[in-house]
Amino acid sequence: MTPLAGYLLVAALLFSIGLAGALTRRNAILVLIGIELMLNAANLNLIAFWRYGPHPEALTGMMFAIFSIAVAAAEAAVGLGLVIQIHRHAHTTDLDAMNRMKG
Amino acid sequence: MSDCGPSTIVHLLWLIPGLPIVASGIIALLKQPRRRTAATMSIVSLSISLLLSLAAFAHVLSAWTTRMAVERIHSFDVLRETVNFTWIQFGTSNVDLGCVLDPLSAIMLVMVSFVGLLIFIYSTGYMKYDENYTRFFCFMSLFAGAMLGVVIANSLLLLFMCWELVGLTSYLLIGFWYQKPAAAAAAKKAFLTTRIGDIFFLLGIVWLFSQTGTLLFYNNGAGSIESSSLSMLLTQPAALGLTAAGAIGLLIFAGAAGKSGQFPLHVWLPDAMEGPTPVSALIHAATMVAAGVYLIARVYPLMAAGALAGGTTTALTVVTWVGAFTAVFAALIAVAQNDIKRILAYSTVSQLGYMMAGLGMGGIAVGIFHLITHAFFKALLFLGAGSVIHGCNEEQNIRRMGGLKSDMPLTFLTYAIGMLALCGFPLLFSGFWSKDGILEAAQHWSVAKTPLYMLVFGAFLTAFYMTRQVAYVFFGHWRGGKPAHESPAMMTVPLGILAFFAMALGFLGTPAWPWFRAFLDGRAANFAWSGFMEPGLLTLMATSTVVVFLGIGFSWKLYGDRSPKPSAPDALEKITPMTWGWLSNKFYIDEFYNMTVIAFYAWWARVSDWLDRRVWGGVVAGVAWAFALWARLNRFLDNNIVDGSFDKGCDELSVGGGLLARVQSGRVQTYLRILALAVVALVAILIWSSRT
Amino acid sequence: MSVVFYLLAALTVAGGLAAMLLKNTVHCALALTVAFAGLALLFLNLDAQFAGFAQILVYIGAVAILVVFAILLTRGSETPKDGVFSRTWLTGLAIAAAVFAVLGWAVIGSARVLPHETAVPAVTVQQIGVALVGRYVLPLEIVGVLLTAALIGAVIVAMHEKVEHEKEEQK
Amino acid sequence: MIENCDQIFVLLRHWLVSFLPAAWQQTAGVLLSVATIVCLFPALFALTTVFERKGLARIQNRLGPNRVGPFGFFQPIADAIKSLTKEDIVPLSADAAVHFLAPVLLVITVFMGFAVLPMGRNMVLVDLDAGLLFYFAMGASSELAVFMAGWSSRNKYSLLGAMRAVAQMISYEVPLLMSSVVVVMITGSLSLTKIVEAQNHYTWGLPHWYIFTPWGFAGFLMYAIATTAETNRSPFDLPEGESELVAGYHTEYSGFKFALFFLGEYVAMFSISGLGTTLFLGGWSAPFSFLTWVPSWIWFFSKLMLSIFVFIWMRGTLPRLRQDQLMNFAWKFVLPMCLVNLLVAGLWRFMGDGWLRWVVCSAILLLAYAGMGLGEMRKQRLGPRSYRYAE
Repeated sequence: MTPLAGYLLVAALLFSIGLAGALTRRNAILVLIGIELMLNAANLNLIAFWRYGPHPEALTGMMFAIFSIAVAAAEAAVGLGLVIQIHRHAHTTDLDAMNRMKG
Repeated sequence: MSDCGPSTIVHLLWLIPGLPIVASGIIALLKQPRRRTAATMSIVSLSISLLLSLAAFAHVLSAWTTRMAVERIHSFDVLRETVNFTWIQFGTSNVDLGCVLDPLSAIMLVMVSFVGLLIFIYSTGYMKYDENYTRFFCFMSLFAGAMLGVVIANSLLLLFMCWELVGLTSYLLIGFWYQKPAAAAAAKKAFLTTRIGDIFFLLGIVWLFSQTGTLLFYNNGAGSIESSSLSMLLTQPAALGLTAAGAIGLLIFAGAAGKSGQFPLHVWLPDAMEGPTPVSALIHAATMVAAGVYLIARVYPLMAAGALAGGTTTALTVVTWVGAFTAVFAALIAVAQNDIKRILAYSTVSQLGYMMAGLGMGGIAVGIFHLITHAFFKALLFLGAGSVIHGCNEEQNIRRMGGLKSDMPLTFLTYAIGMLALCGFPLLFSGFWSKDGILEAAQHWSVAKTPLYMLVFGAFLTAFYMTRQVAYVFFGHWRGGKPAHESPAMMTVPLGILAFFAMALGFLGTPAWPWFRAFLDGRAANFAWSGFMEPGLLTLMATSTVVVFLGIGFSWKLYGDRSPKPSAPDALEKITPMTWGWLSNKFYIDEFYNMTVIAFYAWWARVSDWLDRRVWGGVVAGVAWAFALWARLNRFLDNNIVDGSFDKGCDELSVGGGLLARVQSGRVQTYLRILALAVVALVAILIWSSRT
Repeated sequence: MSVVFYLLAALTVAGGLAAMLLKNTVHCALALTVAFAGLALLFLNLDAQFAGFAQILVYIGAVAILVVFAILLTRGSETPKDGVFSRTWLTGLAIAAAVFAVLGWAVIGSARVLPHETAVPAVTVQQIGVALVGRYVLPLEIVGVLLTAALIGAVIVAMHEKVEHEKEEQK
Repeated sequence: MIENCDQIFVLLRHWLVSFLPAAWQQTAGVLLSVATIVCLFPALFALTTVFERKGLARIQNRLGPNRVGPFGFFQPIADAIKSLTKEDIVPLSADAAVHFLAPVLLVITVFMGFAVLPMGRNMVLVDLDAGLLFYFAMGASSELAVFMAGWSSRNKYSLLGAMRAVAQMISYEVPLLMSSVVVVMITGSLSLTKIVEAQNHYTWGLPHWYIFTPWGFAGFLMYAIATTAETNRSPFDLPEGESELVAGYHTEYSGFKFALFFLGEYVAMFSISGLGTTLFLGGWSAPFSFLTWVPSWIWFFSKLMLSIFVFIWMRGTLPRLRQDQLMNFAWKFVLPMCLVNLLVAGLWRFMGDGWLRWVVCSAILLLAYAGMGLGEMRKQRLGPRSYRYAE
């Protein structure tokens, strides 16, 4: 098994874990955490491909990862802000409880 | 000069028109009540221009004397200096503008700025009680600047720009008292009439540019009216056996005719007298109307190119005939007018005719000399008339004046001088010498002798109507309302100065000492009594003297010192009512135009109006109606067919939406699940397809 | 495939699992930081110094803290009575498993064509900076705008209360 | 000779390592340096505590520790013994694991920072290409430790303290980075050794330290403010404002863990002052060209102690801010100033040499400072505080 395959597998595993969390947890914040995990898995893939790709000096994968980190930060900020707002509004962060599309 | 590069004064030349224009701009920005500032500014700027012009004149003069005395070069071109620059550049060809300084422009500069200055000073007195004082001075300085621009222009295009600017200011100033409908109408008339000429002028310019590729007059041999391009132009034939040069010349002449009121475009000039008197003096006597003459002098090489036997060309012949005819024609009309300014206006027209004829027959020098002298004495006469009007509190009809020689002696004196100069009273007055120059030229003209006789007759008429006017105005006894009074020094002093020049200037151009002509032609001027000894000259002088005396005497016999009732018919009318009718109605030219040109336009306007209302209006209405109908139809369809089906469709949709809504549970995780499943499917498909 | 890699991988996966499985939300958040740290170390192991440190700075220094704050502000730390997992957790798990299966299949399937050990790319931070303000300057600008927008948006969304904890997205 | 005593530690390490088999030498070298750091700074910490207590006492017009040893110089030893022997109490409801991990994590992250600090010529543990980034990464992760401490000990005061601390640290981390980015912009490198090298030149015997440039000076001021807040030192010591919440996030800690926190805070102070020294005060370079013979590490540590003294001095002088004042100060004054400073640094970079850039940059900075300062004053946000002494 080549190192790249190893990294890819780890990434896939992380991704699935994140997805599982996002699918199964009640708490909205934890869903967000799951999504963060998925993002990180993607980053790992990018970096791995950059490292073992044909043109590491082109820095494409690296740049992609850096940008995705920045975007993830923004995403977390807004997402959690929304969660807090929802909590203030509905007094719960339980996703099963939040299924009303209005109000 | 031109070969050793232009000197400083030429580089400063642009200041001469520049200053007054700037002044007018500033005045335009002033508040209305800033009367004193406005006047001072325009006068100061113009006097600076005058100084500069004098400097330029002196420069040319010294150059001339050195050339003549030392190097003995006899050529017109060596005295010319030009400064050119590129204005626009498109592709390879570019339009140049520039200034030229040569004896012609130098003299014109001095004349224009000097007369202009005097008239400015005069108008500070004349316009004292006008509420639009500042506006007046704004326009005046703008005019002065534009006129000077015309003079120094070395490019037909620049000249045309200033030309139009001059036209504009003339329009503005004729209509200065726009409250008076007459003034407004006159302004319109002037503008439109001159515009007719200007269109031809523009055509000429375009043609010239298309032929020669440049609009500069002089450009060290590459100019449009210098030998190279002239010879090129001569090879180009145009219609009616004219060369391109001649044709362009004639087109330009049409413009000149428009500006300086040559028949048949003279009609605007008399009406232009609706403007304030200083305006009439400056624009419609001394400078602007002379611009046409100046223009012809400027492009003289174009007109004279390819001279036939006897040193004349078709173009010049046309100029001559038009000039001569105008001279007599206008003089005739002037005989039967009663408005003091109108008489002067018609006399101006006729004098311009003289100048044109002079140009046509005798060359630049003759025409321009008369132009200069005329500028002075006609300005003098107008200012005198202004002072008279001022004195008789805005009375303009000479039949209601009389006996003013005692009431306003200064005005009388100066006016008399002007009148004598205009009549060409022998020896003492400038008019005599300049007019004799023209007559002499006519005498030696090879084509025909008729112009000579016409001009002599014109001289007789001139003497006649001027005497009539003076007799009416200054002799006899006062027939008006309130008694007249002398004008303030602000007005009389310029009169005096002008009067002096009206006499003195003549001695620059006596046959014995033809300084002026020599200066313009760039020849040496040397004094010799033998100048009079040329064949036929003395007889000619004698004839014209006799003619003048005849005119004066005849007129005096008719009008002298007997002051008829204003209502009573004119003395001449008693003799020949028929002729009088024709003359007093200006040969019905205006009526003629009314019946032909204007009538046609009115008719055409009515026709297009009718088209507009009936035809196009109908069409539009029809289209609108059709659309309205279509709209009704649509509404019907909407209400009954579309809406119906739409409602049914909506029901369907709402049912389907109800079904879909089940999926939209609002559970984020459900969505996420579906998403994930989709991913799985997608990836699976991808791998599956990529196998083998 | 060095030992280091296996250790780090184990750490990361463990962190991730913990983050998804633990009952106490704050513990989850802390486990998440462990996973993040593991990832950062993996990056370093991949010779991606810059990315690794950026990962630590942003995720541990900011996102984790943010999550923790959010948890405290939503009183999410006390465990709800009816379990932390949603009613349909089984399906979710199944789907996640399916996804992993597919991905794993893809990786394994293409394992033999994947490149083997390659030379360590000599990439200095200098080059990264040059690339950032050179070839990638437009994305950089856009990310800047995005972050500003996110900052303002977060502040506005969670107004009325102490808003300091949204502001940390500056980094 | 001079060379030797400058490089003495480096040589020493070489000499010691040379006894080992070649395979282990590098590892051993690293371990050795780590050990040195780990021993050195606690010692420094011990010293500093005495100095601080004495200095504060001097400022507050009292004697301070004077019982243990000569002038109470052995006080820290006594304290150490006490805290080691003291019983380690963990509250029942506390989250034991996290409660234990917090101080450890704090100390680890704090010590990590020293890895990239050049303490003298060739005296840097790992010369990372992205050294500064690494340092800030570590600094950022120390916040987590603080939170863990506060949260795990199930105590209102601790939690509030932790919240305050984290919020404050995060808010001031932004200006901290911004003010350091200026240096990176000018030097064109994230490596701290390179930054020091860039400052290690002299004209007319004066050094090219960044603090002697307009942007450098402004940056240093901002940096100083930010660090004071980062390390929760007075006047930004709200998180452990004993008058408001007993001792902030380590209220529930006792014995050795408490000592660790205490140590952690002080060491963080050292390291961040060290960073400031490196960034703005020319690291280990001598203040005058004729003093270059003095060993570089002496310069580094003397600058370090100098800044520590300033910290102590401020603590003794300035009153504590209010929370809102703190935040407003961070977001409405320090951050904008830092941004302006960024702009100025760019100008400086591209205006080329010559006196002009000095004038322009200083003018811009002064204007910005005056404008913002007065504006804030008028809004009564950071106005000078007035006191009414108790009659």
